Amino acid sequence: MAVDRQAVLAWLESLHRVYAENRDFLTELDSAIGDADHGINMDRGFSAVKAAMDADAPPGLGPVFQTVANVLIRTVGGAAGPLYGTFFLRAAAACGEQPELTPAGVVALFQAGVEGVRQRGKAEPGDKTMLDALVPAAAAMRQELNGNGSLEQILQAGAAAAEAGMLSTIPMQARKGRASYLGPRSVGHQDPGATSAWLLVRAAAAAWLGKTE
Amino acid sequence: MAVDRQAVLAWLESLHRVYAENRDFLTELDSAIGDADHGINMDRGFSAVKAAMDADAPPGLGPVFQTVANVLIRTVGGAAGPLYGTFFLRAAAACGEQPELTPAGVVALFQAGVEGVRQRGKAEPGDKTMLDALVPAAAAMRQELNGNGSLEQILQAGAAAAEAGMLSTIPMQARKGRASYLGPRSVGHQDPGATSAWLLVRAAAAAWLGKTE
Amino acid sequence: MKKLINAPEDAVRDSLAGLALAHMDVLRVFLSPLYVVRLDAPVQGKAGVISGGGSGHEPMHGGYVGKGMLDAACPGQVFTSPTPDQIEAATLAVNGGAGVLHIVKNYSGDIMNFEMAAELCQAKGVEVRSVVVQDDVAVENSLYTAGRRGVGTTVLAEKICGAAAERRYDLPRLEALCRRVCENGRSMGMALAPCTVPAAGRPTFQLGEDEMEMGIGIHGEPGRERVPVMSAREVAERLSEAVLADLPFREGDRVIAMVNGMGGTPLMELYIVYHELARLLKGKGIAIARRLVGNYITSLEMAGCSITLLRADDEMISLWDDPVMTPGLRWGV
Amino acid sequence: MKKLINAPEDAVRDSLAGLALAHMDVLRVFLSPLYVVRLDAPVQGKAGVISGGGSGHEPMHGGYVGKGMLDAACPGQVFTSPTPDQIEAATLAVNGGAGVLHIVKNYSGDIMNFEMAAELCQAKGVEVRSVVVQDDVAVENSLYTAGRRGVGTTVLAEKICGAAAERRYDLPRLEALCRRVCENGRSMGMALAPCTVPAAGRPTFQLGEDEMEMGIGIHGEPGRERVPVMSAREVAERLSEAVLADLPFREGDRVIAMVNGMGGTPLMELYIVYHELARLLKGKGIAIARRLVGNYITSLEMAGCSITLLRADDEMISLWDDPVMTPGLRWGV
Ligand SMILES: Nc1ncnc2c1ncn2[C@@H]1O[C@H](COP(=O)(O)OP(=O)(O)O)[C@@H](O)[C@H]1O
Ligand SMILES: Nc1ncnc2c1ncn2[C@@H]1O[C@H](COP(=O)(O)OP(=O)(O)O)[C@@H](O)[C@H]1O
Ligand SMILES: [Mg+2]
Ligand SMILES: [Mg+2]
Ligand SMILES: [Mg+2]
Ligand SMILES: [Mg+2]
Repeated sequence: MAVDRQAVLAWLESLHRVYAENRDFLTELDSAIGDADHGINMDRGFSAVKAAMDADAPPGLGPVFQTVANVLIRTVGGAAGPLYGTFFLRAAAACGEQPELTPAGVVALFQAGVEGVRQRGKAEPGDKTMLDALVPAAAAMRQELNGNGSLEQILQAGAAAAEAGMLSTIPMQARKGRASYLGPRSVGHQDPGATSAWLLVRAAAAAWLGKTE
Repeated sequence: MAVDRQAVLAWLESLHRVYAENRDFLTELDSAIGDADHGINMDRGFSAVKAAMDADAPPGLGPVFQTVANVLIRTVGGAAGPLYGTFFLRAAAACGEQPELTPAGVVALFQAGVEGVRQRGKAEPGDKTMLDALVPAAAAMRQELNGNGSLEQILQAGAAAAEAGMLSTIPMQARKGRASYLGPRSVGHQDPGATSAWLLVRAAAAAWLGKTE
Repeated sequence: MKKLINAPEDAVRDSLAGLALAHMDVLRVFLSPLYVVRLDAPVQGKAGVISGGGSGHEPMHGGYVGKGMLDAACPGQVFTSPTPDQIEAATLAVNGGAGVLHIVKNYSGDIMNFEMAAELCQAKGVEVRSVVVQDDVAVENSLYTAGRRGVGTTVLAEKICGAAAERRYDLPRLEALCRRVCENGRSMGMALAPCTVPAAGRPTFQLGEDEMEMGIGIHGEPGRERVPVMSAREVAERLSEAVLADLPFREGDRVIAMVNGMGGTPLMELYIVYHELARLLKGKGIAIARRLVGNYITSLEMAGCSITLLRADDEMISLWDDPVMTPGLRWGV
Repeated sequence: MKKLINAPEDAVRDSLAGLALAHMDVLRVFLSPLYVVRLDAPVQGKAGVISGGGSGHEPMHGGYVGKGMLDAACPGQVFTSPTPDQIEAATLAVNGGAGVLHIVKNYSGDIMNFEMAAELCQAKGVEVRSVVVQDDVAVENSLYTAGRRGVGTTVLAEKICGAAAERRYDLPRLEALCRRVCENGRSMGMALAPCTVPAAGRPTFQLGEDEMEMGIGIHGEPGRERVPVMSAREVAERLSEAVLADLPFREGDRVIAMVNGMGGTPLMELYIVYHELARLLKGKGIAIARRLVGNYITSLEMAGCSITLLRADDEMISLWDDPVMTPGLRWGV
């Protein structure tokens, strides 16, 4: 089983819906420890991605991700724009010329993307950011792959780890991003970026396992 | 029975209390059809009057009223300042050199004061202003006097007429003062100035008939 | 009530003390009686220009004292007109031998207090001319009412007449100019949220989450009409149409336009309203020669805006461009 | 949510369209990508000075574009930093051959977006230097956090560096000056009432009738501490003591002081706070050489204020006094 261009487009399409539906929820989370725009930012970005794909989706996987990156970088702004933009920039590079992704290709894509986020944001797991969802997700996927797990197992492990990672941000005190300005008052709130990151991984699992969200 | 300087000072003293107690009520009335300051203005003015009297009440009746006028003009501001200021200016003139007021003197004082208010404000009864309480009060006092009423009857007739006049402002549409800007929306509200005018007359009745308010 | 004050009864004085400290190169504040006066007053041979009124409309009037605008301002308590002794003292302080113009907003209280002051000054031999601003088209102008409120045109009249006095217009010419400005200026305002007079401690009116007041004044008083919340475009339309129809303004007119914030509305929104206004006027062939967008005549922290249009001739525009150096308006110096 | 807007998603653009119409003698607005640029940009041989950030802080930054201050500003969505393409386009538009200074407020998003833009510009051969403002003493400065927020000092840095660029400081000297300003500036803010991001439609936090937030930033975010409402005097004390202790400022220092309104607080209250601040500083032997009192770096309609103090040397004060002609700050011209 492999992830082809059609599946990638379905993922992007579903992300548009997911962020539209979770716009208020993410914004709500961001208003507790940030500036109340994360859901708005993600929704704006993935609406623009959808529009770009509807208008003219480039051929191949790499070019699709490259376009996603450019659109996100130009439309999201804030912290999430450069971070998710960089995720897809690295994803594009990881795809290279491949016409579709093997399970190993999927894991490589996520690992490259997550590494990009880490470099761009100079944060580490434990800082109460999207990395707390992304890093465990990529690690869990790698582990399933190493244990010869199926694409289904890989994706489900990734989504489960992302969810656990997201929940792990609740008791954390933020050390990066806007929430860090709150100091101890950031404790007890779920990080909006970790939440949007979980949605990203979960949507991939859903789209690529043929389930619609 | 006559009104001496002591009784006049008692009236002023009681006005200080009356306007302090009715500060919020008058301001409330003024916030419905005006700018929410009438109670504050009256309270500020009669606090200053009390302070001036406590510090150095001039001898005689005329000089006392003259001082009241000056203090009100300097401290009240708004529409009420010049109007009540003029009331007491004319009251001072009406007293002249008299050491105390006969019932006729009391009526003359109110009539002169009310006439001053009418000239200063260029309003007429029916315009929904303090004149709607003051003009009937002065007229009722004059009528009692003409019918040989006692000071008590004169003052009670004045207070009753002021109260009725005050209530008569409720259905009126304002044609003078701030409330007139509201046009038909001024209907259904009691005029704050008519209310403070009723308090003024009622306090005179109470103070000069030996009852405290 | 939440306000950055010490005590309600000290708010006006504390604020003027701050104004004085912040702008000691421009003005001075006298406390008893209370007035704000240009540092170099009286300017010999120059007619003085004075205004005043209740406080709570900042920067008006204290913030418009300085070279090229007001010689003095008389601040009353919040939303309460000043008293004759203040106005008299300010008039005497700025009289440079050429008399003094009183720019008075049309409120019973202001009219009566300025009138009493003018009588006192005239008795002391100082010539005083008074012009009453009554530009609020939300109020019906009728022989049987107190007439219209004075609102936004006041700011424009103070700037233009201040410049004219600086050019040494004599008092009758200054008075005539001021009347001309008042005759050609019209305003209307609206509110999204009320304000709270410090001493009263409660909002002056209540508005539902989806209501707004059209035709408010600048004293937190309710307007003429309560309507459902509208877009900035509709608000600009409603206000400007009432303003335009009243004079009436015509195709080919040139105007000085002001989009004024009531105190609690962000600048971002005022520029949105200005954008709509500019489009509307362009569509009608009316040229905006000069403009102000910002908080110029406010009503404490009220949320909302007003639009003022002044049909301006060359003289007014040239006077508008003259240098002005006050805390609230400054250019050319 | 009640706002004078047409639609939440159009607010920033509509407002900039209004800014452009109101100030066409000073600046121009490009729409795609979105940036505000000085009319006569690029000025040959002059280093460019650029800033930008989320919208909702008006007049910052678009209102500070003009002679003597910013060459361009990049406005993001409300409270959302601008994107690299905007910053790149603005940088290229103002490059007069002498490079461009980016004044960046310390927020993860701003830092990353400006960083990406600087890389893009440098790849095109335009020299870019970036200085990060991080002056908010409410935030602990630690190696283990994102550091302090950039707030009020940004306005002062933009004015001073804009003047220096006008005097033809070269880019390294400009950068060094900007760093010096940032190192010597400190701020802290508080809120009496929150604000509502148009697209979110709900207040960013809730405050009880007798509570206030100390140590807020400029994005409607909750502060560090919720405390009972205090008098203006206590607020000025709390804010200024935190600011003074941090640098620390010392007896004999000269400062440029700013009492800034968060958008929904009337000028009257800001002058009351300035009065308290001036008394406090006088008591400590610190001289206020120059000051600003008003709405300069706001947070939509939030009610509250911030205090910024910049320990200023002769050079900074002289640059401060240089002419500036922007919608938000104007003097000497
Ligand atoms: N340096 C960083 N590294 C990784 N993630 C970060 C960093 N800074 C912020 N984030 C993430 O970005 C999220 C906020 O995104 P968003 O609200 O769109 O941007 P902003 O904070 O600029 O308003 C945070 O919840 C956090 O997960
Ligand atoms: N021209 C007038 N003649 C008589 N009374 C007037 C006139 N104008 C206003 N008033 C009275 O003054 C009252 C308001 O006083 P106040 O609130 O103190 O002054 P302001 O209207 O200036 O705020 C009104 O309720 C009305 O009774
Ligand atoms: Mg955010
Ligand atoms: Mg009143
Ligand atoms: Mg009043
Ligand atoms: Mg943001």
